[in-house]
Amino acid sequence: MRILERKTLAEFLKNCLGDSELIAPVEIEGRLYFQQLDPEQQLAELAWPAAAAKAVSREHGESPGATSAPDPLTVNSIKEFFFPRRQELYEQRPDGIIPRDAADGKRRLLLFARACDTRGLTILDRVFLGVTEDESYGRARNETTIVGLHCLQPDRHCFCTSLDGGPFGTEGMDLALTPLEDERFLAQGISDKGKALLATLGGKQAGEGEQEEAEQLRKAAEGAIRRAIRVPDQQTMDARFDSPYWKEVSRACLTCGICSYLCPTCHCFDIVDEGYLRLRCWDTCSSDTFTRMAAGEDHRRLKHSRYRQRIYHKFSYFKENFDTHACVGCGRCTRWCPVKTDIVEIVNGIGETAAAGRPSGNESASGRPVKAGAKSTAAKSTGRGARR
Amino acid sequence: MTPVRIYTPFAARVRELRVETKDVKTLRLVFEEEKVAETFAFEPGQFVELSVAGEGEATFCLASSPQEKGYLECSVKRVGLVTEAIHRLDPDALVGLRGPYGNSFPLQRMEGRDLIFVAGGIGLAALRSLIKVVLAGRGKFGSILILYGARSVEDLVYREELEKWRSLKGLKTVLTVDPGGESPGWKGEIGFVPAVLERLNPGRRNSTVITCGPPIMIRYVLAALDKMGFDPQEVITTLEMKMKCGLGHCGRCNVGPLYVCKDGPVFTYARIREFVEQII
Amino acid sequence: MSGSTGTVKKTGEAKAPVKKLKIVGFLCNWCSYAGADLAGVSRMQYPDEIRIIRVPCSGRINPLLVLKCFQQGADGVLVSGCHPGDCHYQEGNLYARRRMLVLRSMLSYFGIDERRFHMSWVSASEGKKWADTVRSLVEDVRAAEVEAQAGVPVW
Amino acid sequence: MAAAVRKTAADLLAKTAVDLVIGYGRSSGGEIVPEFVSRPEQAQALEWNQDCTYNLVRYLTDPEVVGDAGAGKGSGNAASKSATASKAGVGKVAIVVKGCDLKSLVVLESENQVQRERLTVIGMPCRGVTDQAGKLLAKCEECPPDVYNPRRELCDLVIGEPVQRTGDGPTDKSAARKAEKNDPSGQSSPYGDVEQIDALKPVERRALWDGYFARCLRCYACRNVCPLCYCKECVFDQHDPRWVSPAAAVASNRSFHLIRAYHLAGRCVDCGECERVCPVGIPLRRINRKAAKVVEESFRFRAGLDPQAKSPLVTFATEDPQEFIE
Repeated sequence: MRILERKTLAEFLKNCLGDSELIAPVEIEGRLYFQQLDPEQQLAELAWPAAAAKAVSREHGESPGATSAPDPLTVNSIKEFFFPRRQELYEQRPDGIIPRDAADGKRRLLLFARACDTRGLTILDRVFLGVTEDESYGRARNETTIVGLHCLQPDRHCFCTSLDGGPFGTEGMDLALTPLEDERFLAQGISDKGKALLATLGGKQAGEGEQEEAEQLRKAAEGAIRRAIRVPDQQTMDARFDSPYWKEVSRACLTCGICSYLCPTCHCFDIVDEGYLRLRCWDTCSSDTFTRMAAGEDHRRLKHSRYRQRIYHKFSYFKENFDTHACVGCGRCTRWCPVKTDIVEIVNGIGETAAAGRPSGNESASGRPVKAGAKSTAAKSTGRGARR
Repeated sequence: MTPVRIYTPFAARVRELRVETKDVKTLRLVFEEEKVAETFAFEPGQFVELSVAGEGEATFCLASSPQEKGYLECSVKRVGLVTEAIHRLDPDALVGLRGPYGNSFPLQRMEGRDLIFVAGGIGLAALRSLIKVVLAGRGKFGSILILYGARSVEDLVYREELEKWRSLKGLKTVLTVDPGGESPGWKGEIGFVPAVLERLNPGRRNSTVITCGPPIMIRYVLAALDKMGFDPQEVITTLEMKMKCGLGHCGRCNVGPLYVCKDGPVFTYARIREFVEQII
Repeated sequence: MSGSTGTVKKTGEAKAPVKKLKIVGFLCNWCSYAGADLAGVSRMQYPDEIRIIRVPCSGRINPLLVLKCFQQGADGVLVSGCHPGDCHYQEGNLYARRRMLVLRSMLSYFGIDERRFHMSWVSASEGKKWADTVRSLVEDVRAAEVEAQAGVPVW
Repeated sequence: MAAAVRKTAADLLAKTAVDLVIGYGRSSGGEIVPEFVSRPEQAQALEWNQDCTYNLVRYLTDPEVVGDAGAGKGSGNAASKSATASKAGVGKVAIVVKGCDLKSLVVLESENQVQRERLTVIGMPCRGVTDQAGKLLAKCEECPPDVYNPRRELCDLVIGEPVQRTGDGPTDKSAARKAEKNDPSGQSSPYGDVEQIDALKPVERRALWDGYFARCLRCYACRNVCPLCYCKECVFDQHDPRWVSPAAAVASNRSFHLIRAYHLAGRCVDCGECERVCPVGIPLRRINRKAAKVVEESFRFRAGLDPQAKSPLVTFATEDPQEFIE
């Protein structure tokens, strides 16, 4: 572990970047997005990364997310740089088939990914690098170096700690940075690639004090997470499959694709034609055309069956097939849901026997409004801005 | 650089477009590259993704026998965009073909057993490959019953072959059409496949049932077999579902922990029993 | 169709290779198509950079058809129908008028040069008007091409 | 107010005047969510406050929520597809609406998409709703009194007294009255945001919108949240022909947004839900409002005022402008 100061961080990043492309969070109209940067943005970013600045400028002691700053989490997850929204596969002309390249072969540096997002990649790995390897995904994985940034500002939708993750997780990162006081970062090599990179850096070795500081920050960040998902065991999941519960909880669902498209682990896609070009693009199981066959057969015609599919795929089928839930607790699906469909509440409510009404979630055993709700009501009375 | 290999199809040429019924055609396809033709191997029950330039890709089971070398056959019912395009193809047109995907019928386990094939409509296409292999190794299997039904006499596919099979010894072929679908001189049965199956009441001892057809037929056939006391382990079906990738990635054909494309399409009734409601 | 050279000569300018435009014209069967036919029969000269699609009525034109043309690489689109009052179906062209007005505004709003999208009334007897319409359309599209940002496709 | 909503809902359900009340509730995460109440005792879950942004009218055309209660008289397609859902047996529905939501209901009614007689419309005088930071939404800042106090003649019930908002002057009222008469003349332009963009050069407009469209994920939240996007088979879901590629890219996204706006031209009531839900911050109201501006200026029509009115793009006037036609 090493300590990087403002200057050494900038130099280090320049070193890492070399002739790679740079992907980093960018703020646009008050929201953060992961984007591939153009050369001009790159220079600015490398001099003193905006996201790093955001991470270190927080005021300790203030309740997380309680500023007017944009959500600390990017709107999009990093999955699109490995599993693009639109990917050209090949051209099929009436007189022949013209293959496309799987990747452009460029090295890429992905800066300041959160632990939830990088853990999401390890979940996608199980699908795309499993029995049949998706070469383009594999290439993108190999060609990308991921520098993670630990999260000091989980917000009210985060629940990563209840899914084997945490704001200070390192799964899926090559290198992890912890923002300390005074514009310093604790850098930790995670993968072999990351360790090798770190070795190229002079910087000073981290002392005990700094490690202790990081440890305190970790505790504070984890403590700031207010929500916890409690996934019922397979038996309960199986037993509740046909419950009227699913109609109840999916009633407000608009069957749009926000939850799937922003999710770091959702990976359903479609294969479509644009003229003679065949390509693959994101798709969502909530769409009413997802499973509809040409002759009209559709085994998930009603929206509750599609919503249930999303939940079961994440919390039952994926677990059965890959021994992990396909959810990292980033909270994007709830945060951006047009009608605030609450995945924690819904999953926690699966096992409840109460037949009707909204599930109470795990925060309280006795109906609602419950803890988080009560908290936000309290926050409201002192000023609505504080809710954020 | 590596091409996106897993999705890039092999080029194949249409050698024959046989009209089976008013909305079913059987394509005979030959790979353009000899190397591909030599290495492409499949088992009865597997499927391919067939694509037409500018129209799209769709899933079809291989209806020819792996023992017939040099070509592949798929039977295509005209129902949507891609199947329409296939029906419009010129003889000698170029199509894309990738695969084979999915599992296959457990041929070894069927050896020594009496086989009951129950098919409806275009569903016979999914069993044709297996039937051909079984007939080629006739000695290894017990008695064979083929029960095949369609909406009407005109909707029966593979009529020449059915005639041929009918003339074979130790093989019983029963054809049926839905009530109202018979034509003058129809000598077969009249009635829905599950009902005819119950009437025939084939022995369940040492029998394996292989069934494919429209979802509604499969559902009632499975129910009938349940009633007749067949062992769900010895009831095998092959499922159709919306598929895109064929690799267990795209999520469309996911039902329960299963992906029909990679864990299927061939399943024993025992395996899918708990999901039947969701599938068919 | 009687084609000319496809280039519009501008006096005094050095001759540069001019891109051949691809313009799609949707012409109603009863007036505009007949008008274009008349122009051809009368051997009127006009640019050959328009490809004509005959439709039953300008009221048949779904804005999606226009977008599809642009998506597929058309440099310009023309919708042409009967003069108000002359519609074979009484009022199809009057519906079209409203629709194309809104469509044109939206195209323009999204930064698609509105000179790329024209609408005209051409009757069966107006062979000359047809030729003039195509000429001015081609000129307009060419002017839009000049102002367009290099490397940015029409759609 | 919340208490009044609960009581009203409980009464309606107890009297079996309605089978379902669509209102606002709260999730265990503390968020305001749509709430569907079908028993009097559940009415306690209803909420009313400044976080109640959703336009619940959206649910009136969802057969899986309202059964066939929403299905319009003439809408054969809606009825056929809702066959399964209508088994739920929902008959009469009460719905909590703000004045701005009410306008979209007016359009649905004019397009025969709801059976008005099976609806109980509960109007809410509204002080404006806020975003997550507690800031009044832009649409609320522009909202005239005859909208934030829902028009009584269009509601079955109105909860509480009309609200007064600071800054309301007598001129606002007369302006609103004029608007109601479909006479936009004599007003300072209500479309300043659109005019800003109109004033740009084509290449600038192109760059502006393409910047936004590059981010569009084609999640279709804007379409799905729209109370007026009720088509059973949306043109963007059609496979044959495939008008617009579903793959997110600037060109196909531009087609999507153009057609979406076009299909809403003369129908959109500017409830702003599309813009609110867009995860990537596309200013969708500025697109819809452009179409509204064109319709208003060219055809003298504003959507959402008259349940008997015909949508301007399914009709015409002989004197319609045609300066753009050669």
